[in-house]
Amino acid sequence: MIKAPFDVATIRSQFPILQLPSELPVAFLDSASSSQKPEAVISALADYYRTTNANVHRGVYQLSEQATFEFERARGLVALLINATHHREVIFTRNTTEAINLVAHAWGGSNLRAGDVILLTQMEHHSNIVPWQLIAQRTGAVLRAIPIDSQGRLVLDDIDTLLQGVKMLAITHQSNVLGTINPIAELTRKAHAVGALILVDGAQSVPHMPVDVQALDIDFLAFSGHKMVGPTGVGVLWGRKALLDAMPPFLGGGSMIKTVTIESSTYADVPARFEAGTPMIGEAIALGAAVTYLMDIGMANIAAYEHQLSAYLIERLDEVPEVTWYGPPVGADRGAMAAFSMTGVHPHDIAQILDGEGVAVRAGHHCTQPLHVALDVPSSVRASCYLYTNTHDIDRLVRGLSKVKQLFG
Amino acid sequence: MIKAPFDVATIRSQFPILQLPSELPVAFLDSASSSQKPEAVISALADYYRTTNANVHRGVYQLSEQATFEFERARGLVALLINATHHREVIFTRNTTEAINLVAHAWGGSNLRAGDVILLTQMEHHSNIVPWQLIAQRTGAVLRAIPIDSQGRLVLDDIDTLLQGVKMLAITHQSNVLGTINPIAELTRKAHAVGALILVDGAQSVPHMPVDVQALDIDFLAFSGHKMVGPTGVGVLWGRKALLDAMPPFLGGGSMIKTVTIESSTYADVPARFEAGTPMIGEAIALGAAVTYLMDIGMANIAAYEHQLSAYLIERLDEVPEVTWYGPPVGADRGAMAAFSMTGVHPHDIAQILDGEGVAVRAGHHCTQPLHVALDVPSSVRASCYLYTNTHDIDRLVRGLSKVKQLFG
Amino acid sequence: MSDMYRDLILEHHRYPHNFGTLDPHDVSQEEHNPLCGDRIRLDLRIVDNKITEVAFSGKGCAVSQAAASMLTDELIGMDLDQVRQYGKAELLDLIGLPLDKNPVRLKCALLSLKALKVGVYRYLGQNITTDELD
Amino acid sequence: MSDMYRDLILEHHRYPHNFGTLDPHDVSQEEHNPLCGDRIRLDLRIVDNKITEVAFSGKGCAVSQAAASMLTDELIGMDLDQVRQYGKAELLDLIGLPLDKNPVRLKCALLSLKALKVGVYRYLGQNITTDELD
Ligand SMILES: Cc1ncc(COP(=O)(O)O)c(C=O)c1O
Ligand SMILES: Cc1ncc(COP(=O)(O)O)c(C=O)c1O
Repeated sequence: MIKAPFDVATIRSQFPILQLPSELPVAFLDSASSSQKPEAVISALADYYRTTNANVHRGVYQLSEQATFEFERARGLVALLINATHHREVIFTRNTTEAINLVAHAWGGSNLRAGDVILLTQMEHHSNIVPWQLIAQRTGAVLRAIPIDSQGRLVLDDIDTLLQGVKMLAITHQSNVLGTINPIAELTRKAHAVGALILVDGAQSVPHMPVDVQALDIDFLAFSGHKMVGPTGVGVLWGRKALLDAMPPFLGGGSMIKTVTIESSTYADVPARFEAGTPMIGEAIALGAAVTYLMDIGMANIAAYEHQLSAYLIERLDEVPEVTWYGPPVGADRGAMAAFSMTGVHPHDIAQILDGEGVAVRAGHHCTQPLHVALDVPSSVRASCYLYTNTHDIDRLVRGLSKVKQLFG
Repeated sequence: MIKAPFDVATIRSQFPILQLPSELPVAFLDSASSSQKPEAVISALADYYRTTNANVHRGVYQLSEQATFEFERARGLVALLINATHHREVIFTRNTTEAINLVAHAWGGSNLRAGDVILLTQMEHHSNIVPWQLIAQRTGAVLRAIPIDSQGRLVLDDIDTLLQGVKMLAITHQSNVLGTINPIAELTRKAHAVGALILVDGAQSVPHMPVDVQALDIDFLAFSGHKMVGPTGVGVLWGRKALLDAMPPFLGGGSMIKTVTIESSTYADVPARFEAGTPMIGEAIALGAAVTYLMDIGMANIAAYEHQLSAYLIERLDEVPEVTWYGPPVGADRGAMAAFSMTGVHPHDIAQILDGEGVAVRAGHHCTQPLHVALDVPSSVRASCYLYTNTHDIDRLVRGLSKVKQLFG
Repeated sequence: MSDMYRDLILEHHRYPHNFGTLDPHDVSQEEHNPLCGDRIRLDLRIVDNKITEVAFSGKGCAVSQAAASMLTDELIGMDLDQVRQYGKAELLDLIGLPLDKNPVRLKCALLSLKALKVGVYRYLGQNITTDELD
Repeated sequence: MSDMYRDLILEHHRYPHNFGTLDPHDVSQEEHNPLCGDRIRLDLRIVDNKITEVAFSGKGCAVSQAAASMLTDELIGMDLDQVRQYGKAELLDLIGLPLDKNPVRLKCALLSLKALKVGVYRYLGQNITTDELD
């Protein structure tokens, strides 16, 4: 049994969807795609609309003041979570994807020249590939990727060669398929040594472990609220103030301007410059509640618990001989998820049979087609855990896999 | 007294924020900025997170199926509301602002050439000006604006000259300051006659009146959920299918692709092509609930009721001699809002004193600096109504203005 | 829900009907679902606007392969007008799966139909609208 | 809340202290709030690093104008080191308004402080960080 640094039963009781009366309660193992939400977050969202709702930054009346205060308070909470030096470095976006597009467009559009290199890795999510392709098409920059080895770790032997001509290293902190946690601090040093910036895709790290932008010394960090017990529709771009200050706007519209004539405009300071139009006010406030929820439990405690889950998951999967799982062996650089294949059965069929048993996993390429090319399978099944996952969920997964064997045996 | 085609008291009872126990209940007259939300919408949002939450379009398990079904159902409801020929013409964005940026970037980036003209009006919101400036800078296109007359109507005498060289007419359906409702059908005919497209900023029309994209024969329509009793964080771009089909992507990332290699990608069909990353699932579903709520009451009934409110508002403001209001006289082409100035008192002071009386209005330039230049005032106070506004709210406004006179008299 | 796999689907998955390729053929159309890597190639021989022979090959999940197998049984003797009438509703009836709310699996089930439609429209020199396959 | 307007603010709004311009001056700095069009111009005469004379002009809401009026009273005799110490907290104390949660009105109240700081730093040939004014 796992000895948790916190009480998983209590945590589960705080997530309404895990409490739904049902003959077949869900063993939710798709948190890497989108997490479930605790009542504290759902109530913060609903309460906002019931008691405080008003547009922000513009009204002088009390509801608007209160909404603005809570919205900016959420920004401060996010800054605290990732140890940003200043709350103004936190920009609210829709999700990780938009955050990366913002940097690709606003920073890339004004800094990339023909022949400049953007360095990615073979394990990137499409959201950290396609935005760079789009800006590369416009600027003539080229893309290059750090390869992975058979254990799903980055091959860094040739990193000095790979870094030649690089202006931006855009890399995931934790792979959403392999679970690999990449050595960001080390790569940051190497990138900075050649004058490159580093953008970290924190979609899978910020929800699961302490991430300190100052300790890592990175330049940009992108993540999504919906993967960290927050609502959909809100994500974060964090960037160094000096870099953000120097960037031209991305989207144009209300709130991001100082002055406007029909012909031309001047732009507001950050973060307003990058938050055009009415923001996702309720969602940002609820993300603030999510951050409070996670910090109350403690990111280090969550990471420690998930580390145990990670070991348990691999141990149990190893009992099923037909299963091949991907990524590094259990250890400090592996998160609590596993993508796998099963001899003779297609991932979609596995996922569907598991669904029949109440076990929710994902099947597909998980938005990582280049990685699946490297793994040499068109798709895989992925089971992913979070702070509310318990060993029983994993046991049900393994029992479900027996059912798969039985049907397809 | 106003004879409503529906029961305003009942409608008010459905909005929790209007029911808050308070010594000084709020007379909320800032709906043009962001509307209040009925319980049906708030519950739809909270229930989604309590019972159905999962990422869409990818999972084969039941929660994900259900979430996908409800998300796509919301798209269908939006299509129904604006009479789109096909639900695939509805793209979910964060807000009106992002919707306009999407067109400016994706359509403009591939269709505008140096010297091409984008025609705006002097009454546009910054969100329908700045995106066009940004793409004009990139393409060499130029901006031009249709002027307004002293009653806040467009001056169309020289429209044929103004339309020369125009590739896009981007125009608000209803001014968010003057209340003016522009003759869209007529302008569409003229724009199409010279081969220009028309984008309509429906942020202030779709919430308040029937808007039929086929009857208007327009090309693009943008609007925001939060102004139409829906949540923040979700808006809509509607576009003609053939135009959308021909547009390159805007943001890159998950869900908008068919195939990805490190070097290049192929893109999904619309609407997916324009919905990169995890969408605002809960917010779109709640927008679906908002659309259902509005359609159950009937957009024509709402417009008829607001038309009466509009007349009452102007009639009551006319009783205050120090007040100068802007925009056309009461009539079919004026919505239920009024921006005004008061001799000798600054708009901020007016709004703040009104706030002390529980009356919520906005003071400022309302994201329309070019319009305020035309009006020759740096800022104004705006009172705006919605279906839950009653005459008592307007009476309290007028009583508050007496207080202003008394303090600053 | 794992009842979905009972009987017919698993049977056709294990022992597909009309598996293979036709050479020569009048239609040979391959379709691909990038989400999961499923592939179906459908070959037809057509005489006087009637399908006289049919074969499919491919790999993928049980649903896509079994649906293809069942569809090929239906096709023999069908004329091309009938093919144009034959749609999603008919195929779902045929395979008997409740996939209305499951867009991901629906794509699997319809892959062979897509190969059929695209192939036949191409043979007829006509354009197909994507909506016909939704 | 409309108590906010009682007494001092309305008094200073009606009868501003030190209203006008200085010519010659050692510092003349104009600041502008685009949201509402408020403008404040602040003129200073400085002798031996001490403010000896001050005047403001401008137009805008009662809060911005009254705050400027009150601030000018404070400034006479202040040395430039004291000016650098003088911040948002001091000004809010001075005008006695509860504006912590009201960023829009806060900007109004701080407009004259911004003119003061920007003007004096410029006079000293130093850079100001925007954060100092938040
Ligand atoms: C006419 C008009 N256009 C555009 C907008 C921008 O809407 P949003 O801030 O939701 O993007 C607004 C509202 O602020 C508006 O009134
Ligand atoms: C590593 C990684 N990057 C980016 C994303 C994209 O996140 P979103 O869809 O919230 O933009 C995801 C999740 O889907 C992810 O796992």
